[in-house]
Formats: sequence, structure tokens, C-alpha cells
Amino acid sequence: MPEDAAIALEGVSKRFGAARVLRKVDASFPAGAVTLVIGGNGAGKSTLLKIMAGLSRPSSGRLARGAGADGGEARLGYVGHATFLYPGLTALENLAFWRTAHRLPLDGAALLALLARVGLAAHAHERARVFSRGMAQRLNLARVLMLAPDILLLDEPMTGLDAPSRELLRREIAAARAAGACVALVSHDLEGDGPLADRVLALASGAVAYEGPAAAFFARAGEGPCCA
Amino acid sequence: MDTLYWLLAANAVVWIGFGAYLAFLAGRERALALRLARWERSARG
Amino acid sequence: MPKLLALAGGAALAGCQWLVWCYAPEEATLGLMQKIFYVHLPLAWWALISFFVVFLGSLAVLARRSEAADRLCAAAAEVGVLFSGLTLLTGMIWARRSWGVWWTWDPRLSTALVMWFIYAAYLLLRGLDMAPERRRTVCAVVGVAAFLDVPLVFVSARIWRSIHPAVFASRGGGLEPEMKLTAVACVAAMGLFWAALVWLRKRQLDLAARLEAADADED
Amino acid sequence: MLRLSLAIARKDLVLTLVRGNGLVQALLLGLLLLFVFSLAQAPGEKVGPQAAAAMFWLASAFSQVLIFNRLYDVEEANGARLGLALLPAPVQGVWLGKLAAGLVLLLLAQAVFLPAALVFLGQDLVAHPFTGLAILALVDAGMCALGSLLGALAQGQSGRESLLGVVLFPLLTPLLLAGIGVGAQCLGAPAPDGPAAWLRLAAAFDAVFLGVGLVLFGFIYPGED
Repeated sequence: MPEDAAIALEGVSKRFGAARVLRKVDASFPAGAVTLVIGGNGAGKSTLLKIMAGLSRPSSGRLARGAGADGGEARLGYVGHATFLYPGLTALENLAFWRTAHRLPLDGAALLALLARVGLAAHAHERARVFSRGMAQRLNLARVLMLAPDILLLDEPMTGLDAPSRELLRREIAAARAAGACVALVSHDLEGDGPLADRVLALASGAVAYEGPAAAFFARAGEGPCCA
Repeated sequence: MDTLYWLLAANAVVWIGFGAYLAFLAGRERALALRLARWERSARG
Repeated sequence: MPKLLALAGGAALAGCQWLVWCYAPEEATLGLMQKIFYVHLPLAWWALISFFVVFLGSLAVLARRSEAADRLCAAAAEVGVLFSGLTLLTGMIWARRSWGVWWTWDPRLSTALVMWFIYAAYLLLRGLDMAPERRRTVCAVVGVAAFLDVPLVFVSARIWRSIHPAVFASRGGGLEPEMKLTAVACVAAMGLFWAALVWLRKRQLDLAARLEAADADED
Repeated sequence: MLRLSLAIARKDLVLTLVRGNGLVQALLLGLLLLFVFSLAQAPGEKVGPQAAAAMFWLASAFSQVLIFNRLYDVEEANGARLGLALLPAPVQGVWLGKLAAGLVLLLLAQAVFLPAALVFLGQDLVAHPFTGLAILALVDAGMCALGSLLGALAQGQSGRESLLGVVLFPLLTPLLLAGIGVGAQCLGAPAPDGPAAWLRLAAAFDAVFLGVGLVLFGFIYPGED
């Protein structure tokens, strides 16, 4: 795997029964950079992210992860289609559970500050059951941010968020990159999320269509019909 | 001869059981042969 | 090859019928009815061996993610359930005739019944609509747990009726040589037949899996 | 791993007892079983101690199926199961946590079933408090070790309650026999051999299936979606 890569895939394929979702994907995701993962519906973006997170085993090929900032195993933050929230627990209890489960020290004041950062300070003691989709997603974001991940995997995190929430998320992504995290962001919104990206990985029916700097990709995309 | 009657019943049960499973196997075999034939047709043409 | 084995097994079983009816002497106390024993015992043994094969296959599935071992488990479990079911039925008929009851809490009989339940549930689990990989591991876990349960079931059934006369044990030592020979021959013949059944079924499952894979490659 | 187990057990107990009604269904089902079985006694007659013990364990077994289904169902609402897969701790911590939560819930349910069995089935507790508690602890531990393993296996399946029951009950046979055997003695059934053999058997079962759960749980949980 390349020197600066926080996560690298070598010839990764995935099949579900008869369906081939990924075909021999080679890609590397450098630390301290945002990689935008794009592709049409069913191109294999979500599956790719799940494999990178270790939630799904590749049918063939290899996955390598670099060390974390503290020298140990890289800490992973994953935002998928599900929010991982327990509807019966309050916002604060949800965060506290996941923090304990991740073996991180518990600090109530810090958690409240984090909730304030994602604009949920007033709802800290409400149950997640009553949260709107946008609120739940912001709480989900707080859950990931409190882990201070070295690798941040975001699978269409903007879905269901209003404009201010999107801005908040983009600010947090930029902050994570500045802190040296490797960010992989699956998105359909090239206009909104394009400016964030350092690199682009484009998938078409499970195979890599483009991997490289974002600037070159957008220059090429500007000339012809977009390959996404 | 009552005992013989019971004995025959027990043996009959065993052979009916074997027969049923063999019939099941034969049914599967036929279904597989059909599928194989269909696959070969589609693979050639 | 498996068909040949099946034929050999069938022939051997037929040959054993001669041994059972003409060669082995009539048991003194149990009478003619004891001749069920020559079918009952091999069925029980090979059922137990089937479940042992499921256990070994399940371990292989877990350790090496082997798909072939999973299909072997499927075949062995089916034949095992069939054999233990027939063991139960022949045992019940024997019990009805000899002791006047259809069912008695004999440790071996009860163990066979509980095993039948366990592996019937195992087959049910196999028939469920799951992702193939998930089904393999789930069934393997149950396959391992089920076999480890067998000795516990047997011991518990024994404690449950500790006063029950050990009908089988006392006769085990008292078999006449002709009877012993017949019993051994029956077990061997049944083994041939068992191997043929498992082999046939395994081959079918292999073929089905290959067809499945071929269909997948076409898209 | 122990910290994870503790966190999970705590969270599940809060979700079930404080925020949910998870135990109500299990309790009602068990009580109904006991009540319906009490109809088996003809007027003026008494159910034997063995039958009463059997009904108590049957009620426990059924409520256990509901309890473990509920415990694993909790993780499905928003895909929290996948979140557990991402934890740095071994996934066996989940098994142990669910085991502990299930054990607490089962004991709570039995705290209701025991008096109910005594009342509905007209039994008297003959003094064997130590033996009774020992067999209760051993049988419950084994039931929860296996329930926690198989509960994970049934999740995501349609008809998983009955599926879990069908797979679980035959495997539990030795434990249930031990529970019924000693339970009957505690209710006054004559016992020439005493409970020692049953206690040993239940302990052996616990040892086997605690080991099996610890080793095999990693294979079936969390699973992919």
C-alpha cells in the first residue's frame, strides 16, 4: 500500500449470490484528505464503504489499514444509512453508551458540549424516538465525532439534512481533514460536496472508472457529460 | 403368528422410510437433470 | 460409483435378511421379536454416525469456510434424521410388542427422540431463506452445539429413570456368536447403504451448487 | 470485553425495564401457561410436585425465548448491530452482556412464576432452600448461555420466536430435566438419590455451553445485512 494511505484496497471483489457488486477494485485513501466516492445507483459505493469499515468481507482481494494517530490501531468512524441509535434512550444516553462501548472515558460535560456543537443541546434529555430524520443524523454525527476517528467513512451523510445541517457537516468534515483524518465521502451532490474533495474515486457497475486528484476529474468532467 | 405380524410391520416401516427417501432423491435427480439440460441449451445457444 | 455403492448396500442388506431369518437363532427370552434388533441397532448406530459427520463437517465449515463440508453436513443430517426416525419407529413397535407400551423412558430411546428433534430443527434451519454464507455459519454453529448436547441428553435421560432395568446392556454381553455375527453383518451392510445415500445426496447438492455458480457467471 | 458486556447489559435492562414493556409479555405468557395447566387438577385434587416443577420450567423456557428475542431485537431498530461490529472489543462481549441481561430478566420473571406456581398448582415449598437456589442458578445460567447464542442466530428471520423455540428447546432438554428433577424434590417428591447427580449434570451443561457460546458467537454475530 502507498506510503501516505490510511486505507488501501487491492483487487477487492464482492458478490452477493449471483450478483457481482464490486469487480477488482484497487484504490487507496490518503490520510489528511477527503476522497469523494461517486457513481450511479448500484455502482457499489455503499458496499465499498462497508468493506472498508470491516462490516462486510470481500469475496476476494485484500484490505489494508494504516496505524492510527496514536500508533495503535486506526480508529474508525462510520456513518451509514442506519443511525445506530436506540430509540428508547435519550440523546445523551445514546452517546454515553457508544462511548463506553468504544472503551473511551466518559465525561458528561464534554458530551453536552458535543451535543451543543451539533445543535442538539436543548434535546439532550429527549429520547431518540421523537427525533426527526435530520436530528437523528446530527446525533449520529456527534456519535462519530466523539470517537475522534483516524478514518472517517461517510455514506451519503447529507440525506435528509436541511441546509444549515449540511453546512455543519461540511465544516466538521473540513475540521477532521485538518486534524489529519482520512475521509471517504459517498455523495451524489457534486456541486455541494465537490469543493470539499481532494481526490475522487468514481465507480461504474462495480469497477473503478476514475481514481485521482479532484481537480483533474472536475476539469475533465467539465468538458464532457459527467461520468458519474 | 401375532409376533410375525409385528415383525413384518417393523420391517415394512423401515423399507417404506428408505423408499420415501429414495423417491425424494430420484425427484431431486430429475429436477437437476432438467435444470442441467436447460443450462446446456442456454450455454450453447 | 455411488449408485454401485447403493446397489452393493442393497444387496448386502438383502443378504443380511437371510442371516437374520435363517442363520441367527431365536432369542430365548425375547423370542422372535428380537429380530427387529438387527435393523434397529444398525439404524441407530448410523444415525449417530451421521450426526458425528455433521459435527465434523460443521467444524470444517467454521475453520475453513468450506462449502463442500456444508453440503456434506446437509446430506448427513438428512440421512441421520431419516435413520433416527426409523430407529424410533422400529423401537416403538418393539416396545409395544415386548413391553406392551408404545413409549418408555429408556435413556437410549429418549436420546434418539431428542436427537431427532434437534436435527429436525437443524434441517428446518437449513431450509430457511437466508444469504448462503450466513446459512452456512448459522447451521455450522447449531451443528456443533447439537452434537455436544448429545452426551448430556443421554446422561440426563439416564438419571431421570435411574431405576429402569438396563434392557439393552444386559443383553449386550449375552449375545450368542451367531447373533453377534449377524448383528455385525447388519451394521456393515447398513453402513454401505448409508454411505451410498449420503454420497448420492452430496453429489446432488454439489451439482446444484455448480449450476447455481454457472448461472451467476452468466450475468 | 467485560466493560462492553456491562455497558450492554445495563443499556438492555434500561431499555427493557424502564423504557419498554419487554418483560410484560414474557410474564403474561408464563402466568397464562401456569393458569391453564392448573385446570388439569380435578376439583379437590392436587397436581403432583413433578408436574408443578415441570410447569414452572416450561413457563421459564417460554419466557426465555421472548426475552432473548427482545434483547436481540433491540439492536435491529436503527442498525445498531453494525455499530457493535465496529467496536474495538471482541464481539463475545455482546454475547456476555446479553447473557447477563437475560439472566436478570429471567430471574425477575421466575420471581413471579415461583409464587404463581405454588398458588395455582397448590404446592408447598419443602425446605431445601440451598439446593433450590443452586439448581435455579445453574439451570438459568445454562439457559441464558444457550439463549444468548441462539438468539443471535434467529435475529432477522421471519417467525423467529417459534424458530428460536424449536431450535432451543430440544437442546435445553438435559437442563430442563435437571430443573424439573430437583424442583420436584424441593416441592416434596421423594428422592432416594438426592439432587447431587442433577447438580453435576447442570454444571457440566453450563461448562460446555459457556465454552461453546464464547467460541462460536463470533461466527454468527453481528453478521452482514
